Amino acid sequence: MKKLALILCLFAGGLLLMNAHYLPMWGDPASPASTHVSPYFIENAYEHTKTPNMVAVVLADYRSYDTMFEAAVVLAAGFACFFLLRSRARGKKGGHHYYRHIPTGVTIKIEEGGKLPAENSKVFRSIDALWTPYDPIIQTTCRCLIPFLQIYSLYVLAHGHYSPGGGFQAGVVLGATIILLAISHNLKTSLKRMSERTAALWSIIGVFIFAGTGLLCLLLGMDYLNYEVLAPLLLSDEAMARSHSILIVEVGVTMAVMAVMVWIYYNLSSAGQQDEGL
Amino acid sequence: METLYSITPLLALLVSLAAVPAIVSSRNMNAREAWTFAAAFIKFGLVLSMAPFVLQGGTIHFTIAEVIPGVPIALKVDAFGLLFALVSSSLWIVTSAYSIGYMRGLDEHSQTRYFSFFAISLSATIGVAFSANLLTMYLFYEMLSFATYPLVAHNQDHEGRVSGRKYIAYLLGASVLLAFPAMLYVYVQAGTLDFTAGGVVAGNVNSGTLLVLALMLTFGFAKAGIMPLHSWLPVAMVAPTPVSALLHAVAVVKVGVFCVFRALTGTLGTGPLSDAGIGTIIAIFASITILVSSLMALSQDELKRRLAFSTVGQLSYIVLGVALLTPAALQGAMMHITMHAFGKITLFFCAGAIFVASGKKYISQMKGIGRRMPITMTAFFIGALSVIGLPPAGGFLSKWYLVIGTLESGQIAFLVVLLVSSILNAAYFLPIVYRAFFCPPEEDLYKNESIKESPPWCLYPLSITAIGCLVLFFYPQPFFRLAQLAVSQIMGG
Amino acid sequence: MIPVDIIVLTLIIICALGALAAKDLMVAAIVIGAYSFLICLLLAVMGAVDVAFTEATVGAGVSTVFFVATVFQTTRRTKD
Amino acid sequence: MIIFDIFIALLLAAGCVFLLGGALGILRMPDFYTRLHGASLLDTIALVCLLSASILYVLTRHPDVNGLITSLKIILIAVFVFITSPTATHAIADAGRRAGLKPWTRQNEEESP
Amino acid sequence: MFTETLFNAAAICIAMAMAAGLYRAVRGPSSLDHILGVNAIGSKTTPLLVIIGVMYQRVDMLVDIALAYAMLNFIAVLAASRYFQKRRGLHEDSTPSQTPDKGYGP
Amino acid sequence: MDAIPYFIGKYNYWGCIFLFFLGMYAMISKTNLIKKIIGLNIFQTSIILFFISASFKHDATLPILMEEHKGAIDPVMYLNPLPHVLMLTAIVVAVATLGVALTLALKVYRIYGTLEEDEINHAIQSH
Amino acid sequence: MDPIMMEFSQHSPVLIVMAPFLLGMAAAAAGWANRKWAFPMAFLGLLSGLIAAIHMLIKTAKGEILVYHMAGWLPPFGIAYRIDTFSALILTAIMAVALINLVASRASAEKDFTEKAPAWYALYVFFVSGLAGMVATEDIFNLYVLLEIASLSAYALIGMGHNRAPFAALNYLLMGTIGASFYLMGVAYIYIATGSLNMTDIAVILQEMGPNPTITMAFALCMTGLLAKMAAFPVHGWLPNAYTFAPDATTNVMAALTTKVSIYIMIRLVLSLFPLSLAFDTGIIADAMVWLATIGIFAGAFMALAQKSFKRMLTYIVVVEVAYMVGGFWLGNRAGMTGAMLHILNDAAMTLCVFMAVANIRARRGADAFSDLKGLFQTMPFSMGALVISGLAIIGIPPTCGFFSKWYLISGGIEAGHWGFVIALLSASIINAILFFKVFEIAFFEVPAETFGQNSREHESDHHTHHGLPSLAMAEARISMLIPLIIMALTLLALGFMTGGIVNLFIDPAIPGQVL
Repeated sequence: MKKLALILCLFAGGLLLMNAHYLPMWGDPASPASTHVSPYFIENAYEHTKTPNMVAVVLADYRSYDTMFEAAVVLAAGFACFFLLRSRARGKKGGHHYYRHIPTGVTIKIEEGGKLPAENSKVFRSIDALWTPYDPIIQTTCRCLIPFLQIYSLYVLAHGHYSPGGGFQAGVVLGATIILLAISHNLKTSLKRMSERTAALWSIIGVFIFAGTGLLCLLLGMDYLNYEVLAPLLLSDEAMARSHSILIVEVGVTMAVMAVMVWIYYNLSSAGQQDEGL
Repeated sequence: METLYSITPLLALLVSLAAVPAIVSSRNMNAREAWTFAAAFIKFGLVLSMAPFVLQGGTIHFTIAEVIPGVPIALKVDAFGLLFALVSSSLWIVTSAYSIGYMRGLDEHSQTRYFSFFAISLSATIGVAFSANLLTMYLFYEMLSFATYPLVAHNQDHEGRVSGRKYIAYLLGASVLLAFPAMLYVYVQAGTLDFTAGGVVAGNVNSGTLLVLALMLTFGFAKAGIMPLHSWLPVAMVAPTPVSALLHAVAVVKVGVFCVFRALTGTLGTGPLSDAGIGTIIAIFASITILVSSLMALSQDELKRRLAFSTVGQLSYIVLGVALLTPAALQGAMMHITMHAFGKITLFFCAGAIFVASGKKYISQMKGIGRRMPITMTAFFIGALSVIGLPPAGGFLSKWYLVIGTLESGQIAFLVVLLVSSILNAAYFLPIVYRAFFCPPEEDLYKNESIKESPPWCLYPLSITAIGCLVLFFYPQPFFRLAQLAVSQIMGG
Repeated sequence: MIPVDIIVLTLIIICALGALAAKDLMVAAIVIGAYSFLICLLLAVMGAVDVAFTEATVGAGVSTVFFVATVFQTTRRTKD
Repeated sequence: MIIFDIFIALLLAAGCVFLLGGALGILRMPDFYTRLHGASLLDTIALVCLLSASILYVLTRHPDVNGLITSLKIILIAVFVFITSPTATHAIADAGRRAGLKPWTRQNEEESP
Repeated sequence: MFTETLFNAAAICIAMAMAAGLYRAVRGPSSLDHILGVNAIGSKTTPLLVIIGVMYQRVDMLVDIALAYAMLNFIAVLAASRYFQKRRGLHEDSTPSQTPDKGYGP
Repeated sequence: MDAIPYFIGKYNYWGCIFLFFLGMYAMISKTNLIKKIIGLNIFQTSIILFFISASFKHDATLPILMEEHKGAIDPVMYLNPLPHVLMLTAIVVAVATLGVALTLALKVYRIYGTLEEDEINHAIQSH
Repeated sequence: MDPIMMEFSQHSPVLIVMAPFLLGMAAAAAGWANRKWAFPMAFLGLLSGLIAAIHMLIKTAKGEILVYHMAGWLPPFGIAYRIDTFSALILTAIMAVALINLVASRASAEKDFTEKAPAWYALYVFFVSGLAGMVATEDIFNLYVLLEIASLSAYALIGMGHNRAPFAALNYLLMGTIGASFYLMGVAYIYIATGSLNMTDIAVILQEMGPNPTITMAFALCMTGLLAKMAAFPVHGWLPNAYTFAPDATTNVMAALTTKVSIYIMIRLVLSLFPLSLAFDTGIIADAMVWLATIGIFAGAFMALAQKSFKRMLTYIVVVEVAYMVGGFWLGNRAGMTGAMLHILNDAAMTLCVFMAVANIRARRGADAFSDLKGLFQTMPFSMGALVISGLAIIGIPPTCGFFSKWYLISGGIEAGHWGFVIALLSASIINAILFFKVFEIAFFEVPAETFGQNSREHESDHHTHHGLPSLAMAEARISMLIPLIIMALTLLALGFMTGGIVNLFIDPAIPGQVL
């Protein structure tokens, strides 16, 4: 099998390598790829949408339909992980719990059946049964960093018209902050910030914002996702309406991507149990 | 030639199919059998209603669906089709009656299934008879194969399983591997599959291909039982006797020869076949089958098996008649479909009646049984006469025409085959009759049992068919006229 | 003068080979993280800033973490 | 303006030296903890040099609001690296200590080469 | 243009230094060396991105990516080191400990 | 001598094709599931690189409009944005696929207790 | 039709994808609140998709080709949907199959997945809308995205089955991703050579450009990818395991649709994107594909013979059917192409029917090894009746639809003189007959051991049976599973009779005139 695969790959690879001779030189401005469709985008993107970032324009307007399905793929992946892994059955752990008394930093073990501290106790914090060091350095750093990251992701989202970035990147950064919280503290902490149910609903709502924008265009009598028709609703002219709509759909993408990334992480890191994990 | 577009053929086809839900949903036996009878009579009536028009030389057309360009699923009633439809629909009535007697007499299981599939089989048979092109015929041919499978395997025991498997393997294998590609090849070459007087392939294929096609079509419809594709037939004898009667007298085997007949004359055409001398090759196959099967029949002890081998031989008479390609031979072949049907069904009914009344299956056990069951054995005698081809039974007429056909074609060898086989036929049938009437019964075979005639539901049908054999000798005109008409239609006259 | 992209592409290939050759899944997961950093760099060199941004966020923030989480829940053992 | 370019060149050169030093450290140091020094300390200082060079470059080429914002962002990067890099180094070192990796000494090396 | 060439040279220099990190990331020897190598690569990526911006004359565009990178690079390294903290071993056969380290803490 | 420009002009394509088949080879021949998934990752990234290579133009700048060009735009000045968009989508698809693949691998591990394909096959057969 | 409906109806090309998709999401969202709401939402989604599809079917039958511009941008700048007669037909088939199976598998889904059933519905609908989008789209990259959404949902749907399902799903994922990536690489080559992503636009450019090694490579890459996706013979390995161990509800729809849509894509690419001369002029590619299909038919059929479980056997039959279509299409003549295209439709119907019948059996008997099928004709007559009809269709017996597509395929083979392919098709029919009659025999002749012991005394006293089987009590599948099955069985017959109309109205116009 290995040898067969090797021969196959070598053969096909050799074929492709030889064929690369016929490809245009790297960076050739006269290649068909650069001369057929793309000049239209480069020349008209700003005029059509008043948005300098051509990638954002092509992404969320000219080819917005692709982007919507990109969000849908992410959503499907979220559902897939949930569907495959999530189980409410308790794992193999014993019934004891570990808590940390924050003022003293002492870890206490509560045997099965023992009285547990209140769920929202400020003094005791639940920690994973897996051996976890209490690491004030990491936790403090992350607690400082996370708000910055979140604000930064909003900046990425909002500034996507003028610089690289946009819905997807913002969504991943936002999701990464929640994941960072889970890594630096534990899964329960981040589940308290964002429960699974929230993640699921946010992801659906996110995609729905995108698809719903398209549907709104359709209901108002234009083609699907043709933002032009939203101009009266957004109190602006056509080009600005497109610009605003790009922002709207990117908000949708952000929500969906953020929620799904967190959701997948929850399921993967705890193998579907969603009690404790990495 | 007049043509008429009418839905009657479709109705005649569908009536038994429509009876199936009624049969299935019937609560008791009587309702079920009443439905069967009703369907049988209506069907016969419908077929009969078309007879006057067809007898005047007209044809009736009906197109069900246009499935493939140039090849619709269509029905056409011409003389030959009507002849066959008349035989099968009239005999269905008789067989239904007999089935009731037989099934009730033996207290068989799954009678609902039995009657349902019987009805479906008849629909398929009528469909084959009325089909206007090779595709339609193939369709109903396959439908018949599948509808008879549960009948053959009715007993649901090991033997039934084996024979059912063999049955379906031969029929399906031959039709899918031989008939289907041949049909497609014809379609690709000719663009049509309609049965027309001179055939459709003339001028499109060379004689070598034509030979291959002819052989593929002849053997592809394996229900015709030409050796070496005959061996499904004897093993299918495990089925209940009415089924055997249906299989070997009316529906299945006759459908086979009918299909061969149609395919050779309507698709390939008599002209091209005789020009290329292909008829003779097929005739040789048929002759071998006739002789070998007659010899094999001689050695069988089980009555139904002997009848089965007899059937193999008799079918090849018909194929031989087709292969001779002369008008008289064709006419003889057509009439032999009718005559053999009546004769053979009588014989099977008798065999079944004996089994119902006495439980005997083997010829060696039947000494002196004629004294206990005189009506049955008389009917058996008449049937045997018809199959051998002796007057005063109908079989004589058809054989007569076949003999004339061999003379017409000038191939005396086949005349010899016919005569020799007739002697062989006599040799395997008459001893049974002799033994039944003139040998003293071996009392130890019948001890503690008072064997009488079989129940009336068995007895009447076989009497009717036996009388039918006689009537056909004295009054063959309707069939005779139909066959004449059919020959003229086929030969393009 | 050798352009930066050639060096980076070479590094990427080495990195890919290293990830596949690693005898420990944890190592493979970490190296694949480095791989996506380098991919991000190459994309940036070729001017695809948006794609580079995405690859940076995905590679650093998400996919490596997914790999580590999976290895955490399963095993580090590998035969090849 | 040339003075700024000289500064840029010097900073870049310094950055490269630190970088290569760090690379050497990563390659040549005997054990994990010592390599960590090379990786974290020298990298951080190299990063500061390179980023300063970039800031200077931006400010000289774009002496306007945009350039200012960009250079502020670069400073922000530096700040973040100053926060995250030690934390990351700490996390790695801590993992090593907890995982039971013994620091390198000459005795260790002689015991198990 | 001279300055740009210098930046270019610096970029190649960084790429070379990355190769050293890559050597550690690929070769080890201990699992933590891999993390270290990756961390080294990650921390060098940030200035390299800025320098690429310089080369394209669009520093303002690439600086966003560099900023995101500086923050996110941390997550991957943290996750990896957390793995070793939780699994408490550098090798596969070391099983995760079920008992927390009671004595640890201020 | 054209060899060096030719080499530089094709090196990216070659690298991508190499990575493409490296990933494919890993997906087919590695026995460890996570290794296969790593191969998958490499495989998909190589396509991304290939597309982006196609979008590159010498002497062009990032596809983000500069202030000074807002009046008349020369397409040669900017990189081709379309492959960037396509690959943005492809990356997202890749990460989604990665998530599902890892999920499945995790599930497989929970059933068989191993990630090695041959051991799994053995377990299936002996069961 | 009132003006509002009129207005709305012109959007049916996008609604066929978006309506199911949106309602699928709504199903998931509603499912979080209350599980009961998920099914109606999913049902409504697929129903609206079906209505849109039928609407387009009627429109295209009048000779119209529907083109829809997403976001209002004209191709090649924007994404367009282009629906001709044949794609409308396939769309209708997809939606109908999905809807029927949704109804039929509701019970088993809710039983198997309990609180995760809403996610199942959502993924199911995503899968279907992805497939529908693949058929409708004219943009080769959009096709990839839709392909991935359909595949991702498929992996998840499969992975939730039997214990061995996750591993099978992972293998499917790897193979599917290889396929999709090859396709994407092909798209890259096409893009490099032409600079466009719109099929019609590319076709025009390629027509002008003439022979080009890059395009040949793109063609090879796309075809390789699609072959892997459709489980054509040498790369079929993922299919049997994935389909066997998937939950029944999933297998039904997946076996019926996934491979067929891939074949549709192949046909569409060859006919309306690449120049026909590239595919058929040299003859080498086409011949190689037909021979590959021929070998595939034999290999698949013989592997099917070796199986011990019914469902698994059927999965190999799916492989065989794929080879039919691939071979038929690459014969390169009109009859063969018609056969392949007709077989897409027919195979979708008959595969669904046969798998639904097996699902019913499994729902009752809990297993589907051949030894578990005993006495089924008595206990489940209707399901078995439907199974017989679908079996006949797969064997290729008239008047079921399978016969007619085989008719075209074989006549195409005869016309092209590809006797190997003809023989393979005929032998496959025979082998299929053997396979199905094996099943029928067991179900007809044998009695489950425990039932026999239970009933034997009773039947002696009852003397109902002279010899043979005791009468078993009827234990049909639940009505919600039975009615869709019977509808499908009747559809098989109806499709057979409608062959002429389908070919004339929908398939013939879709084959370009150059093909003779």
